[in-house]
Amino acid sequence: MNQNPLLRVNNIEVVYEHVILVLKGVSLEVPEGGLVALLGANGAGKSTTLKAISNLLRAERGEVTKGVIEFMGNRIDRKDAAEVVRRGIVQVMEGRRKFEHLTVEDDLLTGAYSRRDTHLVKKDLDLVYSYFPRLAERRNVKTGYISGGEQQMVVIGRALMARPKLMLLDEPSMGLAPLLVQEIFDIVVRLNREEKVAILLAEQNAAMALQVARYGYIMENGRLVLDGDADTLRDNEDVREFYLGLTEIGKKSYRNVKHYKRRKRWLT
Amino acid sequence: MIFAIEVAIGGLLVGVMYSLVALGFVLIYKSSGVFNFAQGDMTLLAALALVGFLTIFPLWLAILAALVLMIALAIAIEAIVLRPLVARPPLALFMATIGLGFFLQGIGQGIWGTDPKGLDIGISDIPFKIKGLLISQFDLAGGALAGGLVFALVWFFQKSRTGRALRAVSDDHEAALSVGIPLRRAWAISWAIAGLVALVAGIMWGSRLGVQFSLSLIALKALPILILGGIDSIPGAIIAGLVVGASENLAEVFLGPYVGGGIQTFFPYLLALVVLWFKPYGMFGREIIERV
Amino acid sequence: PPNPGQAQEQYVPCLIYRTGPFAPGGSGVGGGWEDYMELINMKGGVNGIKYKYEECETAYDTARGVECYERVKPKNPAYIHPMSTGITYALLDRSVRDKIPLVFMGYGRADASDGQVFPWAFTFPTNYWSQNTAKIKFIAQQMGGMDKLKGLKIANLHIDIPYGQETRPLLEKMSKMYGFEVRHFPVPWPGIDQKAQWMDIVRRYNADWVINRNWGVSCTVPLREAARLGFPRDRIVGVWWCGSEEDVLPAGPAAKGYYSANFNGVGQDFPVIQEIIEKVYGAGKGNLSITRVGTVFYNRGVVTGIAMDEAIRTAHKKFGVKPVTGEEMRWALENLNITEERIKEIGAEGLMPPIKTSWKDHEGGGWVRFQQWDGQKWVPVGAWVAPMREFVREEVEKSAAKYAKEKGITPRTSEALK
Amino acid sequence: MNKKNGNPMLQVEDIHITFGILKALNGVSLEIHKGEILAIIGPNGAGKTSLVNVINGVYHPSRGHIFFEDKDLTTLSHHHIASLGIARTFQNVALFKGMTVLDNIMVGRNLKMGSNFFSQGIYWGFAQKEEIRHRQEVERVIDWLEIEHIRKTPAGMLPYGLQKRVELGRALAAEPKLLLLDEPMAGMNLEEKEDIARFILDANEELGTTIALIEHDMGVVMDISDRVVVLDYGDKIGEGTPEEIRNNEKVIKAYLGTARQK
Amino acid sequence: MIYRECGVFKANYRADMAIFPIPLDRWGVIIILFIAFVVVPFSASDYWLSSILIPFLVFSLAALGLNFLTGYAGQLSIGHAAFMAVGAYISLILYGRYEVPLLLSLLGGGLVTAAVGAVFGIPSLRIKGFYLAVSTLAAQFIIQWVLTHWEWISGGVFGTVDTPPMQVFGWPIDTPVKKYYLVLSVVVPLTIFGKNIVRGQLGRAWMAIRDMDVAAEIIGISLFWNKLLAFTVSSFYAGVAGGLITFTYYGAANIEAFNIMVSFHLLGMIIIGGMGSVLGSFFGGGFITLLPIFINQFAHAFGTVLKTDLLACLELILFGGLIIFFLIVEPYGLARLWRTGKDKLRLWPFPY
Ligand SMILES: Nc1ncnc2c1ncn2[C@@H]1O[C@H](COP(=O)(O)OP(=O)(O)OP(=O)(O)O)[C@@H](O)[C@H]1O
Ligand SMILES: Nc1ncnc2c1ncn2[C@@H]1O[C@H](COP(=O)(O)OP(=O)(O)OP(=O)(O)O)[C@@H](O)[C@H]1O
Ligand SMILES: [Mg+2]
Ligand SMILES: [Mg+2]
Repeated sequence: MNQNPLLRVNNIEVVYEHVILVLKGVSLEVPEGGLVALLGANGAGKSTTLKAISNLLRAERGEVTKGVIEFMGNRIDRKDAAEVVRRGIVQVMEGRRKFEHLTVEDDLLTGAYSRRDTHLVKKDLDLVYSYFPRLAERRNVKTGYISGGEQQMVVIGRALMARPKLMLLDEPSMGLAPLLVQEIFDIVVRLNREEKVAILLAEQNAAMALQVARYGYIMENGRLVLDGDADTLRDNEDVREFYLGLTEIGKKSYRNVKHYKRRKRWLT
Repeated sequence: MIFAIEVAIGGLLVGVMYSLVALGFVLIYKSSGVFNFAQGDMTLLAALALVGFLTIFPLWLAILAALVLMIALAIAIEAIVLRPLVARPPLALFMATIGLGFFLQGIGQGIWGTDPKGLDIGISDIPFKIKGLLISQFDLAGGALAGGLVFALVWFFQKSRTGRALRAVSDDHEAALSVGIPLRRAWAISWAIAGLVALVAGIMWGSRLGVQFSLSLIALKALPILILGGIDSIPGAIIAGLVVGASENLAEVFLGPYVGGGIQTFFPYLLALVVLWFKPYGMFGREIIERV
Repeated sequence: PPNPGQAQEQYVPCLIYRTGPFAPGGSGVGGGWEDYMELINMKGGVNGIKYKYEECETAYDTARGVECYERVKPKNPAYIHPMSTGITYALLDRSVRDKIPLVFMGYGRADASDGQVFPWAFTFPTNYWSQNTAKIKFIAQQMGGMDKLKGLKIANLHIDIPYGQETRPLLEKMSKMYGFEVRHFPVPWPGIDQKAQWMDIVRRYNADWVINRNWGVSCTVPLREAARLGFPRDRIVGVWWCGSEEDVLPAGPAAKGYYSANFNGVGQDFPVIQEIIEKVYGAGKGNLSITRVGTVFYNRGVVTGIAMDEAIRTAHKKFGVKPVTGEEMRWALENLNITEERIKEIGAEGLMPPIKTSWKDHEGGGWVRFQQWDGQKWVPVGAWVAPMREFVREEVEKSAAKYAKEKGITPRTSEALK
Repeated sequence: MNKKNGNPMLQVEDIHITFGILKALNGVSLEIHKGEILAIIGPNGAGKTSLVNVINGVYHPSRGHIFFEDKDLTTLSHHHIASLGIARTFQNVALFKGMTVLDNIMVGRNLKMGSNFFSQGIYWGFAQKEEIRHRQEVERVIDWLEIEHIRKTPAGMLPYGLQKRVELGRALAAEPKLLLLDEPMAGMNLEEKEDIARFILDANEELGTTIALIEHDMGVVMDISDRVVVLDYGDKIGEGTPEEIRNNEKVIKAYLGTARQK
Repeated sequence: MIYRECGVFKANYRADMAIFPIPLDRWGVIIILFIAFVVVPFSASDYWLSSILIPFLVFSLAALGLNFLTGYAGQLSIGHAAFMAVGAYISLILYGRYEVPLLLSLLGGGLVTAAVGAVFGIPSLRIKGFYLAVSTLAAQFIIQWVLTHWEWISGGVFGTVDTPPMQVFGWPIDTPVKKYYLVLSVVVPLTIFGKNIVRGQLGRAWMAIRDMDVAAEIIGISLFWNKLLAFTVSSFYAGVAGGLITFTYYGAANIEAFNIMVSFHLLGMIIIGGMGSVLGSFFGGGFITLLPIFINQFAHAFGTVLKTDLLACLELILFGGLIIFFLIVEPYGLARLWRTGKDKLRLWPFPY
């Protein structure tokens, strides 16, 4: 990609609990204002990659043992997670990590914790409510009690409250109703276009992800196996079959999937 | 009847003094989810330090110095104990605080010795009579202090930005990290506040019992208050303190003679069990949210 | 025959507790005891044999106490002071099997004063039951005669563990004998809060006298509570474990006037204490901080040292000068006779009562002394008080017989051990 | 493929649940027929999970009744309901994180096991035979779900998708009559969804398990379900075959949306 | 490769489900048992037998009991020493006053304790987590109170029950070696029994409750029975341990030997040793009972440099410090450390 990316991940290795090697040399870049998708099967290491960038790894007893992560030209792989947020990277973790005893509104407000411009916080809160009207209705309920999808809205909204330069989204569409999935992706695109927030998106919904992203990486087993422009990827035969569910004859039905296994070509 | 009232009032006042210790537990639990068994030992250490400083400084300076020490301790605990144990099972942290307790006992007694020391902060403990009831200035001071602390702390947790951040930390510290809340500072702050509370409790109890090892045992009296009021409720600590104080004394005086006495230690636990049966998170504790 | 080339040593293990809630007692008594041995060493040892004393920290914990005992056992100690009631119980059997005399001065079980059932246990110079009879006598004295006991209301405020409960039956018996009334007020461990008990004692029961049978912080609390309720402190008399400087100082002015029992003198005004200060502390070999020399617990330790030292001398007389074994020590402890003259010689006049034991009587006198806190220091009150010997002895034998039955022991009938 | 019908296995009658002022379920009734796959869909917060929770006794309705094979479930305790043959999976994976995958699935068979305490402790005779017998059953499930390689891994260490699969295994191990699946495919990629779809269909076709399924992926719902029920903020707004639902105006407005339909 | 699992193929599930599926483990256990039963009694000194090994084994047994409750079933208890006390008093009373044979007295003590434990387990049906933990202190205080106030138990003024000389099947148990054998022959079978329990249906049910009780119940595990059973089994072990330690170590049942500190120590054992691990209970039992002793002996080396009262404080500092240290090194306990070590050996020389 270009010479001066916003984020550069260079050949990192990640080890959990000092023994479990999960990422085996991952390199990727997110350009200024870019929207990059990261695809891969379960357990491929997408979340781990995102956590390596935001440095939430340490809280899970993982560490980057090799390689470099740079953000706006500075190394951040040794920085404290809070410091990384202050520099403008916010991650939306998978698994709906809400603060269950906080009300929806308080939860959203924690997102603004490291912001200096406190007077603008109120405005952003309204913005989030306009994105997710359902949350406005439930603003005084503890997030532990709201439905799964509502929780997902809270954590995304919370990340927005931080006004990041780069947002790491880990499966934002998970568990959301189709209508809302569309909305979330619309919001992502809007953020990216209008607010110039760069986005790194780990998604299972490959079809959606490749529709909005401009560039994509595909990950298997802790390695990047394929990358390219979204269009190129969409035309890749394996991607079409394994990620988009399209075969030569068109979309196949779940009912007709047989127990056959065709090996992905990049997996050897 | 007047006797019963007297017993009850005496109990209420002593209950508030226990609440001071219970508050320390609540603070740390509320803000980092750690059940700090070293709270009693922190109380002891604070009192020991204060008495130590009193030999060289005037009272106000000694209190200040002891406070500085407690803050330094909080920072050290964060760096040495909590940080390496981040995201560990709560029980490991609980055990670490038991270890910390031994450690602080050793340090405190090693530096300042094991013999009991008197501590006089100049508030009279001799009661005066109001309408036939004995009330001591000391108890009133204790009550006022506890009340003041509770108001300040409730405000801090519910209204301030840092307070909200601390509550977030206790729910999910990884998620708190992800929104940029610096865990280290959060923990250091909450332990420092708990250190402050320990100092207050240490002063009050130290001047009553003398500064000696047994101060650390007051924690045992604070525990039933804790579960009765709710492990994470600041007002709960005070209210339960009142309930426990009054009821255990009434029980000992009016029930004790029938069963052979000596029941005031476990009576609060029985009371707490009854209440917990109906409200499993104490009178004011927040419930554990279990949604499936 | 003693080997002249090799210095001979008498090994003495000190089970001690220097930390925890009762540390003042453990470190105080232990320190005084060790200092006395140090003094003897500096003066050339017991008949030329030097003490080799060694501490083992029990932390007042029974399990650790037993471990200490087992650890020092191979080094052939001539005797053991368990220094805690819990540990005493755990060691009673072992000491019999291992033939090591167990000496518990002023704690442990009172009925062990009966040498017929407890050949290896020694309770001199006195035990809790003797103490309580002396206390009643003392109260009577203060009131102006034994007949004044009639109708008196005595509150027995005791820590609610076996140690505290132990004297209840005895007091009840005496109340029948002398016509006073006694009520027990148990204080649950750790006894930080005794508001209910005190309200009851003062407001409802209207006690005339209070017996303060506590331990550690629970000794101090009653003084505060009494002051708050306006109960006169000179109507409280404490057990000897509630009668140290450490017990009253934290209570501040509230402690003034409070009485307690003791079986040793207080202060530094004894020649032997002066000698310790001069020689031992002068040479920097003291085992405690000098400020504590002369305190109740410290002096109790010195008395311990003297008594044990005298016993070793007694053994030397019978078995020759050499390191004494447990069995020899047992004989000596049973034939101990520390007279007034000897006490004067040692420079401990007033510091300790005379002790004379026999194979039957392991208590050896049972003298108790009372003292009063004048706000600054403990002041002895009156002379040494003799307990109600016969009464106590009767109780001791009854209780020991019950123990013998439970344990399947046949009490011995002569000095000889079977 | 029209074996379904017959009398309803489960009847939900006029269920009401409120949380504070919120009416999570407002008089919902539906039926599940023996042998069918029923999909429950609806916007987030519509009350789908709450409905499942009512069925297996986590929430007790303020009004209404639930009958399973003509037995009233409304007042029974959770584990009693389970013992009638209703198993489920959870929206937010509820595996036993500290236990291995094998143990997790073995727990699923708990209701089927019954050796007594002492023979378990001595591990001789009946207890041993029983353990081995159940282990064989569990291994069948493991084989079938293709999770042999993680058999001895603690469940908490698995990636999300695999956890969901293990959870399905745990539910299947109980050999339930009725299986309630709460978003079994959330967070999976296409390939894995295909796998799970296959497992669901197999369970339904080969074992005859009746299945109720909450899912947001319309592709899956349309393809594998026999009937669809649509909830919208406490109310049932639609019911019918996938075809009917796809064209139901109300459903499109509340849930499906129109744009970007593939 | 020294320690390996691969290459060892299990022909059937029966083999895979044996108590020690890996041959090397099996051999390890056999060797340990051989050492325990044959080598130790003939080589260890009385000191080692009676004040290191016996307390170590018995406290490990008590810790194992607590581990069932806390480590497996997830019910935190900090009143467990009181259950040991119940076992101690009851078994001594049975043996001393009613002349029940020794082993049966131990069993009886265990059973009575189990019943008491079940009663104190009732709150766990409603109360959870640290609330439950603190409530279990009620057991500590109430039992302590009952034992000292009920004269039938304490037997009068000293609050203590003494034992007559011990014998099993007519053999006097009077030397440390014999006591050691007595302990061993109770601890080993109970440990095997416990291991079988926790790896079977009951153990799985407990762990399920520990990890997520709502889900466990929905799956069909009765919280009521399993929690109460956890309390019962756990207090049974505590009761037997209490009786055993009193018979072989303390000599007389005295409440002070089972104070609240002992409860904390038991909890410390399973946390340091490893929650939910049978082996961990033994590691933890060793750590907490022996560490102070070793520290004390080690500190004595400094006896000449440091003042004695500082030494005692130094012990506390070291003890506390080491607890924290080990938790930091391995928050899941020594047993996990052990396993990681084994894993490394197994995979050596390829660390990943
Ligand atoms: N805390 C941890 N300790 C040990 N291993 C871990 C830990 N977290 C993740 N792993 C392992 O790392 C690998 C990658 O996990 P990761 O969560 O990054 O995958 P993912 O691509 O995000 O998968 P998914 O799509 O399921 O979210 C998995 O095999 C997982 O088991
Ligand atoms: N225990 C509870 N306390 C308070 N409110 C609750 C509780 N359980 C559910 N709710 C509320 O009830 C509504 C329905 O929740 P439910 O979980 O059933 O939704 P859902 O249809 O499963 O949504 P999703 O698709 O997002 O999972 C939500 O608004 C939720 O906030
Ligand atoms: Mg992931
Ligand atoms: Mg749901």
